[in-house]
Parts: sequence; structure tokens; C-alpha cells
Amino acid sequence: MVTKINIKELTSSHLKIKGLELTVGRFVESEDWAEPMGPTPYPTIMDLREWDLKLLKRYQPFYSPLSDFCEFCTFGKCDLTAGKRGACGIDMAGHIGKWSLLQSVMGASAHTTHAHHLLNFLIKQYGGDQPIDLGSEVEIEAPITRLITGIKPKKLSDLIDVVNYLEGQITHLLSATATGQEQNYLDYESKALHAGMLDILALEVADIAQISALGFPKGDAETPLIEVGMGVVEREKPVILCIGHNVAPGSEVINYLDETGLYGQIEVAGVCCTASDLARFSKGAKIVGPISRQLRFIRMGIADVVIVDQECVRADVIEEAVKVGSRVIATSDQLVGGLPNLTNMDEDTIVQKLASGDAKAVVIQDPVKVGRVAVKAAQLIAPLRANQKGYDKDKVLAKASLCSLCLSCTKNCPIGINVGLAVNTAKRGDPSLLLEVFDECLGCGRCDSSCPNDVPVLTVVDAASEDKIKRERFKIRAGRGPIKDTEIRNVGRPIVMGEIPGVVVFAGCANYPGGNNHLAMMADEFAKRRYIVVTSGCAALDIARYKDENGQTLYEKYPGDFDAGCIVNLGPCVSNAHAVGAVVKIASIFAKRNLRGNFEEIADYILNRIGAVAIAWGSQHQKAMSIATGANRFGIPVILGPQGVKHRRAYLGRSEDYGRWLVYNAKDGQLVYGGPSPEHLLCVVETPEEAMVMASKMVMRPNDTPKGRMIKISNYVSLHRQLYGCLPEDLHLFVRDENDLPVTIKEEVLQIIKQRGWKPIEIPDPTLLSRMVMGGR
Amino acid sequence: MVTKINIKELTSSHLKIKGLELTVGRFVESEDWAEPMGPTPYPTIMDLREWDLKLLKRYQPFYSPLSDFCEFCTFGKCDLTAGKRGACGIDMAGHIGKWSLLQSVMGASAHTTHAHHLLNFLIKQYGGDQPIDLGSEVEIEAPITRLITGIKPKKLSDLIDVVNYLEGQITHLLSATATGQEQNYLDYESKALHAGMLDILALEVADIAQISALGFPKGDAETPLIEVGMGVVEREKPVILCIGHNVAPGSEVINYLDETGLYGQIEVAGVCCTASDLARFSKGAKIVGPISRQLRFIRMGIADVVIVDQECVRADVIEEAVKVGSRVIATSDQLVGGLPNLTNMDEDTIVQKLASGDAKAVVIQDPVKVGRVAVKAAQLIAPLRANQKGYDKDKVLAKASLCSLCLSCTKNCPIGINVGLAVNTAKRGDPSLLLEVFDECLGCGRCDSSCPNDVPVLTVVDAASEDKIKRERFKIRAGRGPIKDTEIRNVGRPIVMGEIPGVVVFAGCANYPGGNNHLAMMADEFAKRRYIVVTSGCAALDIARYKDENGQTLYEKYPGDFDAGCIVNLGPCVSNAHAVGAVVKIASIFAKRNLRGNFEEIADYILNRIGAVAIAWGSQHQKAMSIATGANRFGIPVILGPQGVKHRRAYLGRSEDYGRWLVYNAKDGQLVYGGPSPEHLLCVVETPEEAMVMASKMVMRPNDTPKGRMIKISNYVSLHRQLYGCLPEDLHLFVRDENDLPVTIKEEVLQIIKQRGWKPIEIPDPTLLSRMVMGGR
Amino acid sequence: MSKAVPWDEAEVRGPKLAYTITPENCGRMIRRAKRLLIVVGGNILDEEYTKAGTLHILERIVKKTNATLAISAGVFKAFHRFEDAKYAVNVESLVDRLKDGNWMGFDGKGGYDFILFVGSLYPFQSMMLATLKHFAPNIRTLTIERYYHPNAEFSLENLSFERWRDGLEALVKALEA
Amino acid sequence: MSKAVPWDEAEVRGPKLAYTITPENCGRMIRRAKRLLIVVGGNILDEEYTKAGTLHILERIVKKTNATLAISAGVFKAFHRFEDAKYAVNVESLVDRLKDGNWMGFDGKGGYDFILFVGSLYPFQSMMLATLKHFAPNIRTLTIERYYHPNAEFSLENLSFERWRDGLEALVKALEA
Ligand code: SF4
Ligand code: SF4
Ligand code: SF4
Ligand code: SF4
Ligand code: SF4
Ligand code: SF4
Ligand code: SF4
Ligand code: SF4
Repeated sequence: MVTKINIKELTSSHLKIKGLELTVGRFVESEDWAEPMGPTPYPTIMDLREWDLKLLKRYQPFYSPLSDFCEFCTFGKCDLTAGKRGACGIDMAGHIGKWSLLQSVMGASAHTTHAHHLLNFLIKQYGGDQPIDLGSEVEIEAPITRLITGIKPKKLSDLIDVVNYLEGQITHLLSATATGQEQNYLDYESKALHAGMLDILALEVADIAQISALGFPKGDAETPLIEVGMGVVEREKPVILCIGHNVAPGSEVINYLDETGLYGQIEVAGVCCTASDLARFSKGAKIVGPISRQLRFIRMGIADVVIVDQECVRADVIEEAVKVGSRVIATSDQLVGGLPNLTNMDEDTIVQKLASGDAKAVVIQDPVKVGRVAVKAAQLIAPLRANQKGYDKDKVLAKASLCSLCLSCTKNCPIGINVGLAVNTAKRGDPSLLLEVFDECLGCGRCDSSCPNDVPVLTVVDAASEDKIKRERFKIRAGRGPIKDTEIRNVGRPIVMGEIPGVVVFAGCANYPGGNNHLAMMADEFAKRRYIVVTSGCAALDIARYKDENGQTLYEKYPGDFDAGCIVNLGPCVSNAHAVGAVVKIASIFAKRNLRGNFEEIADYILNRIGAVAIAWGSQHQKAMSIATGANRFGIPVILGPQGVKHRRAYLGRSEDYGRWLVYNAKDGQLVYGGPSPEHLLCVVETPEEAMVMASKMVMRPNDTPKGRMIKISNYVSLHRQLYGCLPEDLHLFVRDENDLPVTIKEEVLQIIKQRGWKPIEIPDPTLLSRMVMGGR
Repeated sequence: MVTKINIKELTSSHLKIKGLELTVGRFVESEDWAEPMGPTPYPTIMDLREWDLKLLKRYQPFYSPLSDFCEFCTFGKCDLTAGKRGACGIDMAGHIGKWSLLQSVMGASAHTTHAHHLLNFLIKQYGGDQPIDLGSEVEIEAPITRLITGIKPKKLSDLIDVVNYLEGQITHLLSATATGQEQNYLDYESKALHAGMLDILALEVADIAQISALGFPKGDAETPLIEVGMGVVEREKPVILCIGHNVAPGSEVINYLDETGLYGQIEVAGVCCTASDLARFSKGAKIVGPISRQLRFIRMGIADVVIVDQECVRADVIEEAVKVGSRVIATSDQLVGGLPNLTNMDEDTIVQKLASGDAKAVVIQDPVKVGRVAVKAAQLIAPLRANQKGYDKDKVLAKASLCSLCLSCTKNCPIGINVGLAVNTAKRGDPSLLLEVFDECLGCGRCDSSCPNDVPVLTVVDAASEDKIKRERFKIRAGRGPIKDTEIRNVGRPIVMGEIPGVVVFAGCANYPGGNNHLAMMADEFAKRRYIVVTSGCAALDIARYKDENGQTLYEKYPGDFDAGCIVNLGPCVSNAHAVGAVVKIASIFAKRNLRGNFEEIADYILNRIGAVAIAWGSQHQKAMSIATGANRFGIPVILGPQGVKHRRAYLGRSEDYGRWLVYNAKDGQLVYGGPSPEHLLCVVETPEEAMVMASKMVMRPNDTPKGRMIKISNYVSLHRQLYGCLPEDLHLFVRDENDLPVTIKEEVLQIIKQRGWKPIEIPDPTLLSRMVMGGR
Repeated sequence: MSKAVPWDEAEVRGPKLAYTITPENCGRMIRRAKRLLIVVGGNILDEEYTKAGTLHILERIVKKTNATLAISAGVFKAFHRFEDAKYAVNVESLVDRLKDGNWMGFDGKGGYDFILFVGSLYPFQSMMLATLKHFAPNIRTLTIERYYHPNAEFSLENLSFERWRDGLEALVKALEA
Repeated sequence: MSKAVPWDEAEVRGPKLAYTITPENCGRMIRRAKRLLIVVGGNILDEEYTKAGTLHILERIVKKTNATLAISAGVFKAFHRFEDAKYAVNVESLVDRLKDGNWMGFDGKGGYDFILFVGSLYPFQSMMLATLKHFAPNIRTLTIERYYHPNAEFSLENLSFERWRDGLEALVKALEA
């Protein structure tokens, strides 16, 4: 009967299929959440389209085709060069718009599935009533969820609705990528922005669930310092290596070690996000490094048992691990690798099979079982593998003699490292170039497989760099998760007023030329200049892999509280949600804007008032693209490093195009010039210097107070001078009136910009939403 | 309180997030459905993996790369030629496996979203309590749904669960395509098979919902004969053209015409599946044709109002329609085309805007409103457009004079038609080659956009063929939807015993060389030979576009009941579900196998016992691929025409590889040779002749009775002789003992095959599932 | 600078592209093959091939080389006058066997070292060649189509009909020489 | 037969590929440009460019042509000695303007008819050239990188370092001639 009533409600009073669940969700918490519902709870594709079109009118899609063809269906492939259309009628802009959506929705699906898996596991282990608890100082526990869905989740099971919503929207978005659906690049982009937003929501769901249930740090500024680097793993002990993004199998390894008192006798290390998560779970866990360390560390054979879960797992991990005698356990249905599924087999039998080598790689889809099997197997296997750990340097280097200097490896290197020359020089007795390669190399292995003479190029590089690898030992502060409400209260005003020049987020993967030091250099510069510097994912790990002249990493040098001059490690990629969440919370806590189901207003607030910018220096994956696109929909601009051009799409403003920069003045509804701030939503830069100056410019907002703008201009000018050697050409666009100029340069600049016809303008109370005029909310 | 109890149940007793809804669903109908639940209700990715691996071991993925590169992420593009690996570690097999999954999941998402949209609309219009009713002679109303999910849907709202399940699984599958997830081609394919199965489920949900609510034919053998062809639309009347797959806007047009008594005064026509659906809704609706007619009919300017919904809509439709003065209404969030959203605008204002040309193309996301606006606008616009309808033949043909015989058009034609030569010959005064081109042309327009001299190539072809277009008038039986249980009872035994030689399904799009007559020729041959011939989608329309020597289409020549020697038009693409459903129902009704949540057993039954095969002669889309892949998971083999090679993946058996053809004999559990039947799961053929002979071979099953096998062999041999001019080389593989041979050829054949070392074998009671041994269910 | 480009404008491949060779060199190359397999596609009866006398050309090649003919089944009938080893095949599943190093050929005497393709639709043949290029890189493939096929190991250039027709004749002459 | 192939093995494009030209012809072509824009990428200070004296080459080109220099901002500092029209740019947003037929140039005097690229990472420059190739097919683009860039309209072939360095010299000589 009970059930019937629910169905009745569903079919009569709700048009959306999600109806039933929404009803449940809302009903439950409406009891104690007074905040009125905004206009777009659980927004569908069309609900926020008008917002997207506003963004896309100002920041127009800029497309760089990576291929001249489309090969999506059997009518193709179709040549779409320079105006040609495919057999389905699409043109190149449409095709890349479609690709942009496809990338974003692939990314969003990965994070949604991650959230779904985690939630399943945590509900199973801890019950659906496990409260969502981010600590006493984090009252707005789920800013993104509140904002987008209009619910206030109180316990794990409340998040189920959100996941269902995500899966429904993702399916609809994916559908639009099929041949014969959407046709206009602007609408593909609007859908990509929707996918991006969903991705950010998925990140939050995943992270608040695991923080709540697994006792991860809850916004602590002083999380433990964890060891990171290929040199930190003690190869004498049995070693378990976790790869991927889902902490559950790894945390169960640690749980089992704790239970059995084995903790400390077995090394538990990770690569990529799982590593960051393990570091949040236990300070004894070690971090090998970002994705650039994955293949090389596996090849070193140090891991006795390799646990792969999902996301960011190299496609050759199983094969390579087995090759060096490691055993592999695959734990997620996202990555089964063609392996036998032993989930239902008796634990000790699996251990025996692994130890004997009868089964070298298996599937176990039960994190608790994985934990027990991995530990037991590692103990049995490690002694047998003692002589398989590490390279035989001489033997490997001898392989350089096969090199014919054909440069196929060089031509296949994604960042054009002349690794062929280095190998060949080593062949002639001088390995020094190999050591140089080591510093820049992404560890991707393309050189290897392209060598016609079977030189194991990457292994040669690494074997030559053995000492460097051993010295790879750094400290990183474990991810702290959310930003506390108290911190937001402290910095909200100075950020919005511009007194803290901006929030700069370093996120994303390790796909860039020039090595990781560029990242650290940039972070250092902004921290020094008292920006709020935030980092996550592989970028957070790569920033750690650098020591200053005093032998300190930036995490040792700068504090971890969310305030001017900090370096905050949020955590793994899912923790990116907290960067966006912090910005959203500024709108809520400082500016007292309603969050609930109120996406447009908050994004508009962020775009016009909060000087945050992200630098995804090594953006690689579909996930990186969807996160960036999501940030964009929230009004947060993103700067990509040079490899990011291969995402194929930017959102560029045109600073001189007056019409694009008109905003409503909320005070009187007039359309007034707000200036090109931020100038772009998504752009690619070539050098770290350019990234820094660009970031210092992109934190400006139409709403900056004179004092705030002055500080921002001061940094922009100073960085511009320091790095470019001159004053910015476009400075006049950012000076609203004389008070915006720092005294030290006022006269000089005024003179110049007046020559250019500069006139002062009024500072508006800026908004792109006509309904926000007159303070209307 | 009520709600709380539900949540409690969810979190405590169900591990799956879908739990709550499943509980509701099952609780409701468990009351009156005695069938016990099988092992895999609502199967997840891993639940049916073992089945997939069995299939993939016998039918191994065969890959044909369409490009040598992967360009999925910013590490690329990566050259994957001949063993090279990408920067993420993937190799070419992995990459194409991934593509195969991506294609299938894109397809499944399109049909799922279609089902979701339809369901939303129908629940809104008719209420969630609207019963699922496929007529009194269709008791198993939803064979696929019962089989896969384990529920028995009784009313529209019961299908909500199914859609939620679909969306969850699709998101998980999509996630596995992101860089860094799945790595093994076999598991990509297992996931693709899962996606394909989900697609078939989505098709059923969509079609049973609309059949139930909109009063479409419910398995009637004698549906009305509908007009089809570019020549059937009366251009003197106001013309509304519907394009896509979602019937709702079009059916609302007809509803409004009925209400206002305008019916008959306004032409309502459709292209592709929406056309097939309109024909099921109203016998007055006209069908312009399959997708090959879309661009050309729009260019003719005959439509006053074009309504586009979703799927199979050309990406240039809006632009091209506006160019000839038609007005466009986009109705689905899948395809908004960058147009202004007037959904909330007053109806008459929209009509005025459209009529005045103030707005030439708009979005209205409310089918009822679309119906009213389209009719009113068409009435106003038609008189103004009278002189814009049809080509000015001479003027168009004059453009041929621009041709420089560069052959760029020819080189861009997907099927290599030498259209450049035809244009150039016309330039020299002889349009005869253009008329030849017309017959084979897919109407894709690639020739147009590739012409450096701006010859409107396709329009030239069509203008020259004006008379042919006018004569395009054919008859098709409207789609009948499901197969009746009574029919299944009649044919179940003869099919399983092999006395009806097989079920041959012609499905899919219009992407093939040689013109549509090949399709009709094939269908004719099989109907003549008393196979059960079934068709759907564009294939059904293309079969209609052919008349025999008596001026009859095959629909006029053969009956429409599901029995030997029929031509059954199921309906649009979503009706493909009924082809699979019929086969499933044979297992259920004839063989009395339980359906409920019992996928493996039924698929195993179909693979080993039911001689069904599909020919997707012009398979084009991701959707076509996912349907084919879905059919494969059900154990139904599919033959693709030559363009299907560009799907990049086949599943090929190897007839001489003895080990692949071992099956359990359910009687005693012995592994015995069952013969290479069916030989392939998915294969590409080059010619219609090959398709026919292949189909006649692929309907054989290990379980055929001697009499049945004799009839199948008889057809195989006779077709082989007729079309290839000789006896099949592999005949010995299909003769289990002498009784399998038709008397007419017995002596001759026995002599030959005995020379080849042929020995008789026993006919097994075949199964691939060890648990089915001894009749265990 | 002349450049071999695939006929179909969208069929650009790389970086491993077919060497273009002259018909004469084709002939010489065929002569050197130890176990030659000729794969005849399902479009061999299309007008162009007929006009160029392809069947007769093939007959002469077979006579000279003892090649095995694998003929797309749908056109097998047209080859009734060929007396040497010939098989009606589904080209896709033939290629599936070719890429399997263990396949012993139609006659069970071993694999083929050289495969000559002719007579399929451009995209179909292109994909079959792609399969071999990627998954059986050691098999030598040659196409004698009128159009350049980058996925083969050796291919003619794009030729006018007349040059192609004459080229086929020249090929056979070189073989017969 | 020689064939221009892109340096990066996976960078195969088509069918519209850059014409390869000699350094001398580059020089002559540059001379004929009416409004020349030189886009200097962010890697112009990398070792190879420095060793080849690229900055000096550019200086001479500018002197001879009155070209406008658009310099990737991160390396702008190195161009302090250049006295002619020079601008620190984000190359991507410069290309965004270039593909807009209405853009009147840095000086407001009109668009540029000829764009010379040098000094960016191969994939980055390749993508910028692709944008122009597809979305501004009428703009003439030339790259003087050491490696062939199929997405340009004109490009040098892949050259050894020495031949490239000498080629740049030859280019300027031809220009100055
Ligand atoms: S989706 Fe369109 S452009 Fe792409 S291959 Fe198919 S017909 Fe060509
Ligand atoms: S492993 Fe390093 S050197 Fe080799 S291709 Fe990748 S980035 Fe270049
Ligand atoms: S690919 Fe191999 S042989 Fe060629 S340069 Fe590199 S290491 Fe040497
Ligand atoms: S930053 Fe990129 S590579 Fe690193 S874990 Fe996150 S998604 Fe993976
Ligand atoms: S997904 Fe892998 S193979 Fe594809 S581009 Fe990225 S790194 Fe290369
Ligand atoms: S419209 Fe017809 S002739 Fe033109 S490219 Fe397409 S199929 Fe070929
Ligand atoms: S592309 Fe144009 S000019 Fe060239 S052959 Fe075709 S119609 Fe003639
Ligand atoms: S058969 Fe293919 S083209 Fe035709 S409507 Fe169905 S999916 Fe679309």
C-alpha cells in the first residue's frame, strides 16, 4: 500500500521520470531547510541553456581540428576540410562541437560512475544512514549539490538521488552526440557545459561521501606531511601498489594491515589519485607520484602486488606488471582487462593461485576481499621476487647499442623530446642526455613501442637515471578536502573586494613539456604574491616534486590554510569540487546569496565578482576537459598549457570587442561596459610565463573595488614587467578610473593610456541576468 | 513517514543504488506473476560477462581500423600502426574495442533517451496508469523487459524503473571508454554487447509505450497500405514534414487536424522513423522515404513547415529548409540547433513570427503546442510559398556548365558514384548519366560541398530526375508492431525444428552501393522460399520503393502475418525490438523457458536453436551498430552490407576450427561438436548474392531436426548453385548425417563429402551453459 | 612535386603508406612470389573492370604463377572457366584467416607470402588492407586497383582508365616475360 | 619517390596539405607579401632556434619587409632590441582574430595577407595552422620550422639541423636580394 501511494504521487503530480526520487529526497529534508527553492533544481539540458548562450556569446568557441576528417559513422570517413560537409550534413565546427560534448560527457560519466561505485561501497559498509559530515566547521557540506539539485544531503543515501539525476542527464547528453542529433556547435557547447557542471557535481558527491565515511581530513589546514617520489618505497618490504581513483580497495588493504598488526611491515603505495586518497586515509601510505610515474614504477618491478581500480590506469599496466613478476588484482567493472573473475572464489585459494603464479592477474570485485588477498599474497610473493626489484642498469643500458638513430622514438614523443639522440649518445658512451630526458619525460612509453630496433627506450632513460630515482623523495601535505566556512568568512570579503588578488588553482594531469618544475615555479610565484594558491590531482603531486634552495617543498614552505599566501592541497581529482565549492560558498556565506537550485545567479555572481582562475598546465584526459568545462559554466576561467590545445576547443573573449563586455548594472538595469574581465573562459598558453601573466589578468572582475583592482593591476603590471619586460598593451582596458592604478605607476600609466583615448568608467554592480537588476533575487 | 520507511528499506536491504525503485517495481507486480526470478534481473556489466566471453571465444572480434591513429586525449594523437602503443599504453585492438563500445553506447543512449522522452510525454498526456496493452493476442507484452529486468510492466509508470536502469548502465559503460579505464579488447566488446542489449531493451520500452498509449497497430497482419515516395506529397496543399524518430509532435499535428476538421486539407508527411510512426498513427500520413530522401525532399521546397525531433536528422536540415523558405520547428532537447526557444511564448505570436519570417526556425518543446503552431503556420505560409515548390529544372541544370570535371565530387562520394562525370556529360548536353546516378545516390550531399566550382551536384542530379521523382509512388503496409502470441505458437515449432527455414530480418539504414532494389530482391527471394521475412526502419521503406513486373510492391505481393512466405513490416527502428522479442517469445511460448531475469539461458536457446538472422544491408549509425551488437548478445547473427565494414568490427567464427564449435549436450553433459552454426555473429559481405547465401547458411542451428536441416541445406545448396554456380565447399560441415541431405542431392553430395573425410555426428541437445546440462533450468 | 594520394579524398592514412610501383614492377614482384594468393572482390563484374578485361588479365596471371584464387562468393559464378585452384570466399573471413599466422591455406600446404587484391569497392578493400597492415604486418599486400590504396604495402598510383587498362596489360607482359 | 611527411609520426593530415617549398622560394614569397605578420611562438628561445640564430634571421626579415611581429608573450622580453612593430600576444587569441575577416590588424589598418609562423611546439603550431586552414582558408600561411607542417599552406620539408639553419640564411638572402 505504502508503495502504491508513492507511485500514485509520481504519476499524477510529476512530469519528470525522476519524480519519485525527487519527491523522496525533497520531502525528507524540507523539514529543516528553510532556504527557498531557486528556479532550477535538478536542471535539465534546456534549463540553463540561456546562461550558456550568454557565456558563449562573449566567450566564443575557438576550434582547432586535430584531424581533418570525421569517422563517426559508416557514411564516412568524411573530409570536413575548410567548409566541406559530411554525408550527414555536419561541418567542421559542428563536428568539433560534438567532440567537445563527447569529451565532456565521457569525463562526467567517469566521475559519476566513480561516485556511484564509491557510494555503493560506502553504503554497504557503513549504511545509508551514515551522516554526511564534513566537520563542525563546514556547515555548507555540499555547496555544489545544494546549488544544482536543490537538496541538502544529510546522509549517504540522500546522495542516491543525485547520482540518478547525473546518470539520466549524462545519457541524454551522450545521446546528442550520435549522428543525426544535435547539429549546431553552440548547442553542442551548451550541452558540453551542462556535462561539465554535472562532472563537478559528481566530484562533490564522491568526495563528500568518502570524507564522511572514511574519516578523511575535513578541511584541516595542517594535514600530515606524506612522502612522495619514486624513491620513497622501501623495496625490501612486501610492496602493494594501488593505481587509479577509487580508494576502497587500498583503504581495505590498510584496514586489514591494521587489524592484523602488520601495519608498517608492508609498504602500501599509490600512483595518481588513489595515492592521494590513501594519503588522506593513512599517513603511512606512500605516494609514488603522478601519472608520469605509473609505467616506469611498474617496470621497476618493485611492486609485489598491483591493485588497479578505475580511471587513469594505463592500458598496459597489467601486461607490464606481469612481465616483471608482479601480481595484479583488478577491482572495478570499469577495468576488467580480460582477466578471470575470482570474486566468488575462496580467499585463500586466490592467494595460493597468485603466489604460485597459477594466476598472475585476476579480478576481485570486493574491496574487503581485495585487501585481505593483496596482503597475504604480497607476503608470500615478496621473498620470491627479491631479485626482480629494480633494473639491471648495465644490462638495460647495453640495449642502447641497438639504436640506429632513426629517430622514430623522437618523432613519436608527444612533447618532442629528442630521446633518440639521447639513446644514441649513450650508445656512444655518454648517458648524460638520458639524464636530461629523465627530467622532462612524461613516462608515456610511446618511444618504446615505436622503436623498430626494440630498444626499450623509456627503460634505458630510467636505468640511466637510477640515482635520480632514488633521490626522488619529497613531502606533500595530504589533501585537506573542503574549505571551512570560517575560512570563507575570513577571505570572502577580501577576495570579492579584490584585496586578496585572487584564487589560483593548479589542477590536472602531467602532460606538458619542460618538466614539473614549471608548475612549482608558478605556484611559488603566486603564493609569494599572496594569492590563495590551491592545487589538486597530479598537479598537487608534481608541485611536491620540487625543492627550493633550502631543500623544502612548497608544502613545507607555505601554510595550508585557505588564505593569502598559502599552498592548499585539496586532494585527488575529485577534490577539485572543493575549489569550485569554495567559490560557491563565497557567494553564499559572504554575499548571502541563496544556493538552493539557483545555479545561474551564483555562476553570474562568480563570473562577475570572484577572482578565481584555474591553471590546468598538463590537462590530458576527457575528465580534465570536463572539469575545466564545468568550472567554466560556474564562471571560473581556466588556462591550459600548450598540450591542452589538443582538446581542440577554447572559449575566447575578444578584449577590444566592446559589445561583448556589456553587463547590466544591477542598480539601475542599464547596460554598461564592464571591461574584458575575465578576458577568456578557456584558453591555451604556450609558456609558464604566459600562464602566470594571463592568470594575473584573468582574476580581475568587473566588480572589483578600486583597492582590489589596484592590487590586481599592480600584480599584473609587475608580473608583466618581470616576465615580459614591459607594460601591458591592454592595461587601459582594466583601468576603470584613476583610483584603480597603484600610485607607483599611476602617472606613467595615466599618461600612456590617456594617449590611447582612455576614459574613466563607473564601476557597475555587474550581472548578465536581467532578472537580477535592482537586487532582485 | 511513509517515505522514510522506503528509504530505510533502501539503505538497509539493497546494495544497489537502484534499489528503491526496483523494490517498488517488483513489489507491485509480484502479486500476480508466478514466474520465478532468474539469476540476472537488471544485470550489471559483470553479470553477463561470462556469456559474452563464451560468444567472443567462438566469434572473435575482427578489427579493421578506419584510421591509424587515436586522438582521444591530449597525449595524442598517437600512431597505433602495427603494434605501436599510444601514450596511455593502449594498442590498436584495444582502441578499436573501445570505439566499438563507444559506438554501441552512443547508440543505446540515443534509444534510451528516445524512450525516456516518449515516456515522459505519454505519462504527461495519458497518465502513468495507462496500461501497457499490446492487444488481446499479445500476452507477453514485453518479452525483452521481462527477460532482462525481471519485471512485468503493467502500466506506463512501470517502465520508469527500466529507463533508470538503462541510464545507470549506460553511464557506467560510457565511463569505461574514457582514457585510463578498460584496457582489454575482449572486455570492451563484452561491454559493447551489454550496451547493445540495453539498446534492444530501450527499443522495446519506447515502442510498447507508444503502441499502448497512441493506439498503434497491435500485431495486426493487415495494417493499412500507406503511400510512400517523394512523389506522393500533394504540393498544392500546405505541407508539414516531420523528420526524426519521436512521433509526439507529428501525432499532435494530426490530433489537431482531427479536432479542427482540417484533416485532409493539409498534407502531413514524414521521413525516416517518424514517418513510419505517423503511418501507424494515421493512415492519412504519407511517407516521403528513408534517410536518403531527407536532404533532397527538403531542397525541393515542398514542405511549408518542417518539424524536426530527434535522431537521424541531417545536420544541415535547418539551414537547407530555411534556404528554400520552409519554416522549421525543433522539438527535442537533443537537437536545438542554436535556435531561439519559444516554448513559453504565446501560440499565436509564434505563428505570426513564423508566417512573417520574423523567425524562420524556432524551438518549441511541447508537442501539443507544436501541433497547433505547425498547422496554423503552414496554412498561412503555404500560399506565399506556392512558387517556391519544386526545382526550376532548366536553371538548375544550367549550373552543370560550371563543371570542370575535377572529380572532387566523385572522390568524396561515400559509395564512389562517378557523379562528376555525370554532371560533366550533362554539361555537354546529355543528362542520361544523371538519371543513372539518381537510382544509386544516397542523397548525402557530400558531392555538393566538395565541388570547388559550386555546382549544386545533388540538386543537379535531382532536377534532371524530376520525372522519376514524380513517379516515386509506392505502397507499404504500416508497421504492425509486435508478433502475436498465437503466431508464435503456430510457427514456434516449425522454426525450432527447422521446417520453416528461418527468420530473415531486413533492418537498418540506407547506406549501400547499388541502389535500393538489392534489398527488395533479397526480401523477395526469401519470401518466395517461404522464410519468414521481417523488416523495419529505413530498410522497410526501401523495400517498398520497388515494384515487380506486375507493378506491385512486395507488401502487396506477400502477406503480413508472421509465417512462412510473409513480408512483415514491424515499423520504425524501435520496432526492431519485436523481431528480437519474437525470437525470445519462441523460447518462452514454444519451449516454455522462463523469461524472467533469465538472459543467458534464453540467449543460449536462441543461439543454438532458433534460425533467425538479420541483414543490415545499409547499416550506418551508431544506433545501427548497437542494435546489431544487441542482437548478437541475444544469439542472433547479423550480416552487414559492404559499407558496414566501416563500423570497424565484426565477430567472426572460423568454420574449420573444431574447438570453437563444441557445445554441451544437455542430455549428458558431454562436450560434443555442434558444427559451425551459426558461422558468424557479425560479418560483412560484399554483394547481395553473398548476403543471401550467407543468410541461408546462418539460419542453421545445432539443434535443427533432420527434416529442418534438410530444408535449410536444400535452400543453402539451391541458392549457392543459383547465385554462385556450384555446390558449397563447406557443405560437409553442415551435414550431421545422411538424413540431413535432401534426396535430390543426397547421392551426389554424400560422395563428395565422404571424399573429404566426412563422418556423421549425433545431433546434440546443444547448450553453451554447463548449468543447463540435464535440462536443469 | 608529385605525391601519391589515396583516391577517396577522406582516405588519408599514415604514416605507414603503400609504396607506389609501376605496373611493370608489379609484374616482376608477382613473379617472385612463392605462394601467391589473389583476392578477387565482389565488384569485379562492375563496368570498369569488365571494360579493362580484368578477368582475362587474372586468367593470364594465374596461368603464369599457379596462384590460388580467392573469389568473393557473389561473383564466383563468373569464374567458371578458371580451372586452377579457386575458392568462393567471404573476403572478410578470408582476411581473418590471413592474419592468423597459423593458417595453412586452402590446400593445407602453408600460408601465402604475397596477396594481390583487386575488384572490391574502394572503402571495403581499404579496410581489409588496413586489417592486414595493422594485425599482420609481415604479410605482403599488393593492390592493382586503378586507385592508390595507402593501406596496401604496394599499390599503383591513381591512374586514368586508359593508363590503368594499359598498365594491367604491361603488368602481365612483365610477368610473362 | 620523395614524399613530404609531417615530422610527428601521428600528425598525418589531408587531403589539403602544405606545399613544400625551398627556403629561397620562401624568401621570394615573403617579399611579395603586402602586409606580412610574423607569429613568433613561445619556444623561440629553445636551444635549436638559438643555435640557428633565428632571432637574428627574424630581425633581418623584419628590416626588409616592415613586417609586424606578434610574439608569444612569454618570450617577448627577448625581443627588446626589435624596434619595429611588435606585440606581445597569446597566440591562440591572435589566431582567433586572424580568422575573423573583419579584424583590422594591430594598427587598425587592415588584415594581414600573409602569416609566417615560427617558434612554437610542433603540436601547438600545427593546431593553430589547422584552425586557419579550416576556418580561414583564404589566409596564406607559411611556416619556416625545421619540420614539415601539413596544415600550413607552405612549409619547408623536414630538414636536418644544418640544412635548416643554412636554409634560413638562404631565405633571408633571397629576400634581401
Ligand atoms: S557522422 Fe557525419 S561527418 Fe561523420 S562520418 Fe558520419 S556522415 Fe561523415
Ligand atoms: S616516454 Fe618520455 S621520451 Fe618516451 S615518448 Fe614518452 S615523453 Fe617522450
Ligand atoms: S627509435 Fe630506436 S633506433 Fe630509432 S632512434 Fe629511437 S632508440 Fe634509436
Ligand atoms: S590529474 Fe589527470 S592524470 Fe592525474 S589522476 Fe587526475 S585525471 Fe588522472
Ligand atoms: S587515448 Fe591513448 S592512444 Fe589515444 S590519444 Fe590519448 S594517449 Fe594516445
Ligand atoms: S549525394 Fe549521391 S552522388 Fe553525391 S556524394 Fe552522396 S551518394 Fe554520392
Ligand atoms: S566537383 Fe564540381 S567541378 Fe568537379 S567534377 Fe564534380 S561537379 Fe564538376
Ligand atoms: S534505419 Fe537508420 S537511418 Fe533509418 S531511421 Fe533507423 S537509424 Fe535512422
